[in-house]
Amino acid sequence: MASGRFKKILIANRGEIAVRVISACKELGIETVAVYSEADRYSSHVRFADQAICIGPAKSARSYLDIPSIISAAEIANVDAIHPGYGFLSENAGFAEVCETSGLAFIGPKPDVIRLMGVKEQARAFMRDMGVPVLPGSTGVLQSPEEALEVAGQIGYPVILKASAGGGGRGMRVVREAADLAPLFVQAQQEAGAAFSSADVYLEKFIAVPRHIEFQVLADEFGSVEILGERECSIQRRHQKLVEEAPSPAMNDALRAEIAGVLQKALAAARYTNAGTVEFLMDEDGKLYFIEVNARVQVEHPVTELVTGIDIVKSQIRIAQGERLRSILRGPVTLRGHAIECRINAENPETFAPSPGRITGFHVPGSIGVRVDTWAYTDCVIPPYYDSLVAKLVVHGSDRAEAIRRMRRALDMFIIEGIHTSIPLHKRILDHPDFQEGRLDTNFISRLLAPPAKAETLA
Amino acid sequence: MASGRFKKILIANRGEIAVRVISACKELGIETVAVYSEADRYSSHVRFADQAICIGPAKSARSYLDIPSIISAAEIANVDAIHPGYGFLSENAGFAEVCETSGLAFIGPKPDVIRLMGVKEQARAFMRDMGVPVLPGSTGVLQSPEEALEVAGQIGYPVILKASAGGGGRGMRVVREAADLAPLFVQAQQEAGAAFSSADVYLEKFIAVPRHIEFQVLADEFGSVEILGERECSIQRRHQKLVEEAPSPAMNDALRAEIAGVLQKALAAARYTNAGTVEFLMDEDGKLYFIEVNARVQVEHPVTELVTGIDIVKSQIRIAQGERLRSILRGPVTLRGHAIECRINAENPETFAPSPGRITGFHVPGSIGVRVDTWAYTDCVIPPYYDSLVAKLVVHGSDRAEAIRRMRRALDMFIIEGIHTSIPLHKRILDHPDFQEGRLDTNFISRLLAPPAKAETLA
Amino acid sequence: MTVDEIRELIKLAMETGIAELEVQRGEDRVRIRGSGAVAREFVAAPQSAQQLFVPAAAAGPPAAAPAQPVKEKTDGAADPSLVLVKAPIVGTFYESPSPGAPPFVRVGERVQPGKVLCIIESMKLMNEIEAEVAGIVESKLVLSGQPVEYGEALFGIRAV
Amino acid sequence: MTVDEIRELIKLAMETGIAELEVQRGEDRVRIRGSGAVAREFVAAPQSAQQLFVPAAAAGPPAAAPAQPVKEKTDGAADPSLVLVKAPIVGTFYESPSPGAPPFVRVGERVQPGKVLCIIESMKLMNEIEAEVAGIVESKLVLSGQPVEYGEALFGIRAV
Repeated sequence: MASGRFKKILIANRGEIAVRVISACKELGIETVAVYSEADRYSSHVRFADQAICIGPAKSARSYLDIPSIISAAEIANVDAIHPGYGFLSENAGFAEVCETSGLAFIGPKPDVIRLMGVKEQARAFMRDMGVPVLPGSTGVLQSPEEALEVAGQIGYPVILKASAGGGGRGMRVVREAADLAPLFVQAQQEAGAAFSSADVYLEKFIAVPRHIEFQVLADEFGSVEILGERECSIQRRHQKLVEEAPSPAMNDALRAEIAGVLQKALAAARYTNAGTVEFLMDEDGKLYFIEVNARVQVEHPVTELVTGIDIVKSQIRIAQGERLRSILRGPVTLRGHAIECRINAENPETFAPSPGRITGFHVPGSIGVRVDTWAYTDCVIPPYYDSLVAKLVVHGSDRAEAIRRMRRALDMFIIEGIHTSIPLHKRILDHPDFQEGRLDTNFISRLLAPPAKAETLA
Repeated sequence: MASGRFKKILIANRGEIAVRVISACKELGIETVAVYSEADRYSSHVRFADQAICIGPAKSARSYLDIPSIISAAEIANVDAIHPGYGFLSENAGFAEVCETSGLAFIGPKPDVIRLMGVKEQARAFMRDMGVPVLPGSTGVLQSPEEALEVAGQIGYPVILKASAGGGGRGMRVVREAADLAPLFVQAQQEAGAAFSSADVYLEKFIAVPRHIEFQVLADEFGSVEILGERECSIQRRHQKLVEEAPSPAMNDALRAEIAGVLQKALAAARYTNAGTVEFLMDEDGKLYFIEVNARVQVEHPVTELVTGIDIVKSQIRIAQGERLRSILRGPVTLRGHAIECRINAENPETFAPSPGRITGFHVPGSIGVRVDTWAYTDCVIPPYYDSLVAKLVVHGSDRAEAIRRMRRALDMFIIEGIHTSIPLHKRILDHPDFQEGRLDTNFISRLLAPPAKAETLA
Repeated sequence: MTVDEIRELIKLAMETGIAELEVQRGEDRVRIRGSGAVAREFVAAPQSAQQLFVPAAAAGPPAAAPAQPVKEKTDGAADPSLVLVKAPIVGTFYESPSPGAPPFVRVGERVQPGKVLCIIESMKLMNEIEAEVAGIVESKLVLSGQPVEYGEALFGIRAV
Repeated sequence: MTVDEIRELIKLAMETGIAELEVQRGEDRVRIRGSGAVAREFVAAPQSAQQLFVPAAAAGPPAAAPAQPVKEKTDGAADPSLVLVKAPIVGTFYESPSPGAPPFVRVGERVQPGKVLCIIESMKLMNEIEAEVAGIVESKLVLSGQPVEYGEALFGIRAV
């Protein structure tokens, strides 16, 4: 079923990514069907789709995560394919399977590949076997605190415990010495169980000052795999990315080519198809270690689009239609200039408390080198039920210095009134000398937000 | 005075180009001063500039065209330079001179060059002497209908009469046979006299089905001239451009290189500096003929920025600061992909009547490959005193076909409520097979708007 | 959808005083809002969401928009005795157990709680929708075989 | 600009009942609007235009904006006997013919039409600004040596 031109696609998502997919479909001449919860009745994706179907109440579990409702909507709208966006059902192998058995193309990797990549320590083992550098760690799920102690002893502290099915920081614990391992192991298991309905955890070497670097992948259904360069996403708060850029200031052509070569081989062997991202940590010496594969399009895909000129979402759809990567890309992947993305969230820039509510004034920056991906508009209401992403502000410049200055002026010219947003925080990040000089690591935000050395105790 | 880093620039303009210049200044770390008429108190350029000074009432003659007010504002704000934008005083050699004598850098060519290019038949003679192809025509101003008859007889009909100081179609007349020449000559003189306070007219060969093709120029103050490729601007209504693109579908590498070479030599000889555009007509056989030089930044400069990656407005400022083109461009000019611009005007898409008023809903399209240059926002008021340009919608795609599809979806996703706009007309243009196949000429819009062959007479 | 059908829907919305009623049939859609002013939107498919950015009560004068919401004043008084049966799932609405069979209920019929009113087919499963109140079926709002979205009103039942 | 000066400007705007009054002094700016509600804006230079998109009467709650318009109710009654003398050109305001010389007029002084009130220097030219009505100078709104923009209020004259 995953071949032949699509006439109509259902987008099983909301917010900016739903608008992004609708944009891609419009450019391909494909009709679109939006699904929405009752809270999203006035969202842009409902307006811009050719057809829109309400699939449930505000709560995600009964709407955007409800597989029968979405499949039903696809059936009554008579679509050929479903694009899952990111989050929600995008990495749910079961959903991909139901699509297949319902005669619908799932725009993403095959269910077995999603499943392999979803179980992190399996993915890690696979990648290690294929010659991709991985962090020293346990060879599989840890059965007991005792086993964890033994493995940690071999690797050396600090180590980090991670949920096999995890993501977003839940089920993670850094262990700095052997005495802490057993209680933290139990905590990690409990948190993993609660968050992912699997208490499996594994363990690997902990890098204290890592960069987060990831490679964008496109793969067709005929075994061709292309690497579209890397992104640096080290600016994170509690594992939530705030700023991403491409290329990474820490990367060089030789290392990029080396990793691309290894990944092409490994992903071809995994029969990986469609888009995906391979995440790495870079240690203080500039060495890369595989962490995981995100088997879907990613929030930060625009920075790669800007430097490569390749439309990743349109590529996803065309791959799922059975087109060859060769005819989609029409030439070697080349990088031009530098791109930066800021995730503008509806949250207090100091306390990080979510700030849902009505946007009373909304004016996006424009002019040269500025791209905005958003579902918001003047008078829209940011509902409290979903993530806080209001807009992705992305800039492209001839080099990193120009991109930084461009982002800074775009932040100055981005007006959002009525709610709190992260714009003031983004200005602080952009103005920081470490950021400007490319000295990035995943602790950057903690340092930025750290209170002055001697915090006074309130009486 | 035209060297040394600028600390503060006054923008002697309004609307989207004022916002564009402010954006460039912000990226260069230069402070900005907006000037505004009483009608533009709530315009974006007033908001985004570091400082704003009201210089007069709504009428342009007493505000944006009032040299003493602007120079006074520059003096009280203590700026180093003035950017004139396009229109208004941008090609006023006298204004450029007053700037110089007031110790202010004028961001544009030198007064004598503006003056040379402003007198069209002088510019034409200069260019012909420098080897640039020009249309056969009179060698200077025509003194009488008799002289016009003689020249037209040598060239062959049809011919076109043009005002020496003209532009925008005023003072122009097409003459199809000798019998019509004398009365049309008088008409053209009268119209030229009324519009430009100079009744001088000249004559040249008339191309019935021309393309309008123009070359973007940057030149520094050390004799370096670079040609940033061409734009095709054949989609015009009454000499007002509606859609522009780069590169031209009618251009090839050999012709582009040939014209660039000739222009580099000619403009260096003219001691041309800063940005400018050299306009040509292309006849049915693909031959180019020089028409005129626009000695300023042009409305449609973004399409060139998108395909070359060069920031033309920042380049203007840096050239005026005395920087060398070599250090601004840092490498050869290369073209990537295809760009299209639609000028979104506040006008009825059928009658073309201006449609000033309050914009009650404003939502710009975003996502991949879309750039919007605008001063408008939700609840702003389009004043009736100035041109009707509300926004420039510009797209970039990997090729012309992708750019067309991208523009089409961006037009679909551009929401402007409360006033009439040209968006429906732009959709018709984009959907036309001739446009899609690149069969463009300056009569395209007349054909598109022509009533059905047999128009019925109303009773 | 005919004008009469729309008129009936408006009447229903006014009677019940609900905040909003949206009915989609194939490519047609009607949305009625009842907070102070009832706004009616009826636009063909490609423009189906055309007015969504504009709060109905404050809809601007969209220059060349193909359809403009019609506003009608109402007191918006609630009618607690009229109960709307809404679709609890997305799917296809069937008024009878099998093609050609008589419908589960007809307008004017008296129903008791638990009485099957219709079937919604979702993912090949037939889901029976039952009445939750005793009353008289006053309106049937969807044609058999038509798709329904979540929360779409199916029947109006006058509780007795 | 001090709070007292702003208070005086608000009083002036309220007395005259004009729709809007904007005064810029160096990098400070005050805008007062008098249609129903008088809104006061007072923001430092880099944010000087921060609130311009927001109609003053409907200003939202800008999350982290450094300054927020203060709204005060007024009846906005017109005062036809108070005449504002406004700058007809952009330039630098001088209250006296030369440095150290006494000012052309003082607050409280009675003036006749044609009386020179001040000079505005524009492009090295000294432009004398004359009174157009007979009356008493009630307020002088700009400090000598300060730049003024077009339409900026210079004096309030109570016509007699």
